[in-house]
Amino acid sequence: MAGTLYLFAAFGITWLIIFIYIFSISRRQKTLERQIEKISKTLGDHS
Amino acid sequence: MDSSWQRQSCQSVRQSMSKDNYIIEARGLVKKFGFKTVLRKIDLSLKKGDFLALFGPNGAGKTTLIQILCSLMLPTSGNVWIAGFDAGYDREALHKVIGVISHNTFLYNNLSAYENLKFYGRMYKVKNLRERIEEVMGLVGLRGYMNDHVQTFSRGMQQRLSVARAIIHDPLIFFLDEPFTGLDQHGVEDFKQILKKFRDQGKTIVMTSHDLDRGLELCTQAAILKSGNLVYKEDISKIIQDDFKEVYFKLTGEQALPV
Amino acid sequence: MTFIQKVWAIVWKDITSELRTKEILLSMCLFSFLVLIIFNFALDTGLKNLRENISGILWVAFIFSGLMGLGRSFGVERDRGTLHGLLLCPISPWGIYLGKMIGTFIFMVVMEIFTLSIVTVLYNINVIPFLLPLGLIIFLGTLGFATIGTIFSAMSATTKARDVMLSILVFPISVPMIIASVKATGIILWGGAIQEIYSWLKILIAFDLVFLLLAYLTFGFIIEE
Amino acid sequence: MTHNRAFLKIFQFVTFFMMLLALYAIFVYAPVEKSMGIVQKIFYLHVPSAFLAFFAFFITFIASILYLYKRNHRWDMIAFSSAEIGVIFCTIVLITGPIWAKPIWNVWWTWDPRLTTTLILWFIYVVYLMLRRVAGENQRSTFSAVFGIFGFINVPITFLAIRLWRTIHPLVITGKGISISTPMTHTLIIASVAFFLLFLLLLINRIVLEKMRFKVEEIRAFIEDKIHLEHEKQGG
Repeated sequence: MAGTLYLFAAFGITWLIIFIYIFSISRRQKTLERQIEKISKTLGDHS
Repeated sequence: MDSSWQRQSCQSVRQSMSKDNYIIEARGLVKKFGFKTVLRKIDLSLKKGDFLALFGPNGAGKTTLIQILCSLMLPTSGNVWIAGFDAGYDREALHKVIGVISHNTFLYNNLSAYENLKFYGRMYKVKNLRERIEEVMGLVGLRGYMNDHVQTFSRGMQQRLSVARAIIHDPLIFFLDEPFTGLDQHGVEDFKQILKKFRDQGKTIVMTSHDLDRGLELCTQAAILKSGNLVYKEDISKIIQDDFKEVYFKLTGEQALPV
Repeated sequence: MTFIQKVWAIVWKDITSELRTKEILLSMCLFSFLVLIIFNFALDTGLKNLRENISGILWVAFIFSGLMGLGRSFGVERDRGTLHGLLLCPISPWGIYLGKMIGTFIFMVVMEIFTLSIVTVLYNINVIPFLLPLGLIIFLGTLGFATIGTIFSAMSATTKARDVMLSILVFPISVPMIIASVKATGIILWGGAIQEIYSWLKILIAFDLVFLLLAYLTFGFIIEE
Repeated sequence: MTHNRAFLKIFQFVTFFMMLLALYAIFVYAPVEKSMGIVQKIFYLHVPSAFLAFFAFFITFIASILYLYKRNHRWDMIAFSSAEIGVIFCTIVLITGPIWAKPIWNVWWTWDPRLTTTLILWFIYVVYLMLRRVAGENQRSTFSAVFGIFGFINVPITFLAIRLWRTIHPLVITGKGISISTPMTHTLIIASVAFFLLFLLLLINRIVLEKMRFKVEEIRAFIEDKIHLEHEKQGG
């Protein structure tokens, strides 16, 4: 059934976009957290 | 001094000066470019007739400070009053009483000397513009070059024309940002003469320079800016030239150049 | 009065400077000429479908050449270091904006008159009977384009990739102005009465007024650092 | 901080639950529409996304005005985050739209006012995001705020212009009216609420991320500054 294919495509693409976006946000968040950890470590070493 | 707006602005100057005697006053100036701090809590006050020479190594924030003082740039925090006008709000009135000369001449290359001055004179609403232009052209010694295009001028001539541009509205206060850049020995001597004239007329002047000798020769006060801090400010009468150099090199960590 | 004199001083300065070199005017006119020639081949405009396409071709030529003039408007001031000199003058940001905008507008109108005369010759269209309504459309359309273009010219003058940025900033915002101008010009060149384009003129006027007001409110923010 | 974290966790859970509920409603509860068939169910994705994209750009618009007025970088962060999420939802609208149109109208795209305006809206905010990349650090916030205001004000004028343009040409394709039944309305409401919660969750996370980035940059600049000053003191 062609209709189901279109429906599946629409939902699939929508969820794909949202998940990629969520993934990119969480990845950027992790990178920042790592940076903060690194900075506090360096500061701890100095004092 | 004969035009009406100037009398007006002089009056408002006097009014504001009755409260305090400072013609230039800056309090707690902080400037950040993005996350980079360029100026850190700078306080500066000058009385009428003062000539402040501002020294400092490259990147100390001299140009930024000058640009904030003449309200080309907004400080991140802090306030500036010039002749009683708040630089954050009264920009138009403030611009009428200041003249700015920098290594950049602000001149239009395709226009003649006369046309350049005519444009700036119109912007400042100068009365009797033609006579005034002839007068200032005479003052800077360019009387014969009225109709020559700026692009045919030498660097020294352009700088002199830039002086003519800056004095066309007879400002009370001058801001000079590295005015000696690109001038030959002859040009420097001429420019010094003009500066002396300003000083003797009682104009207030703030000048940045990294040339200690030339700066100290003219100024009444000297200050040193380092990494956005005003680390030294003293009256010229208390400064001995050689000592100042030592202080400067010690404060900034720069090496003295072999003479 | 003082304000108008100062704005005029800026316009006078730009025009005098431009008449010396004619850099901007010449390149704008040449470019629009080229657009006309290229579209002639690209669309193969025989006499049959000529009138349908000509208004579109005309406005593409206007807008692309206008973009060249816009790029120079603040770009030149910034490159030659005269922008600070202009900002130091005792005039409100709105005055500087108006001065630069009127200058661009005048250059564009000169280019448009040139383009129209070329079109008359090359595409064999007599514009003389439509001159009044056509003039009105071109006035309003060009005003709108110069209005938003001057703002974005000041913006893009300080960014990286200046020319590319200018066009991608200007085009999405100028869509309603382009649609209205092209359609109204088409109707007029088809011999339509002026009543038929009232709704288009309304859109053009609304566009001009709204963006002039926005420029008045926001230009001060753009030139401060 | 831990309090906020707990709140976010609960919020995340509620959103997830609502999303599942929406999926159930869309595929099980809502009946299949008669004239369009099963494809009509794209409607439950498409409409809430369109609404949220528009809402996101409206937030950008308001935050841009507030930024210019108050000069507080928080408003700039909100405007930026909202614009980015708006572009995401607008992209979803522009992709699901044609997928819906193809089987029903037999074309991927028509230049109808709503479609065209949405496309231009998408362009404007993609340019907004690009402007933030190329503008100098000192002017990024003001430039993007001004562009955010211009872009949003432009939308109604664009819509009017395109509608007028379309009505002059005969419409080749006319959309058939959808007969909506009550379960469909319920489904649309549930889907809208679920999407709205998702939108809020994304927005909050994006703003938190932007705040973190700001903090890190600030701390880094502070440390670099300290090192620089220390170095100078030793040298002098």
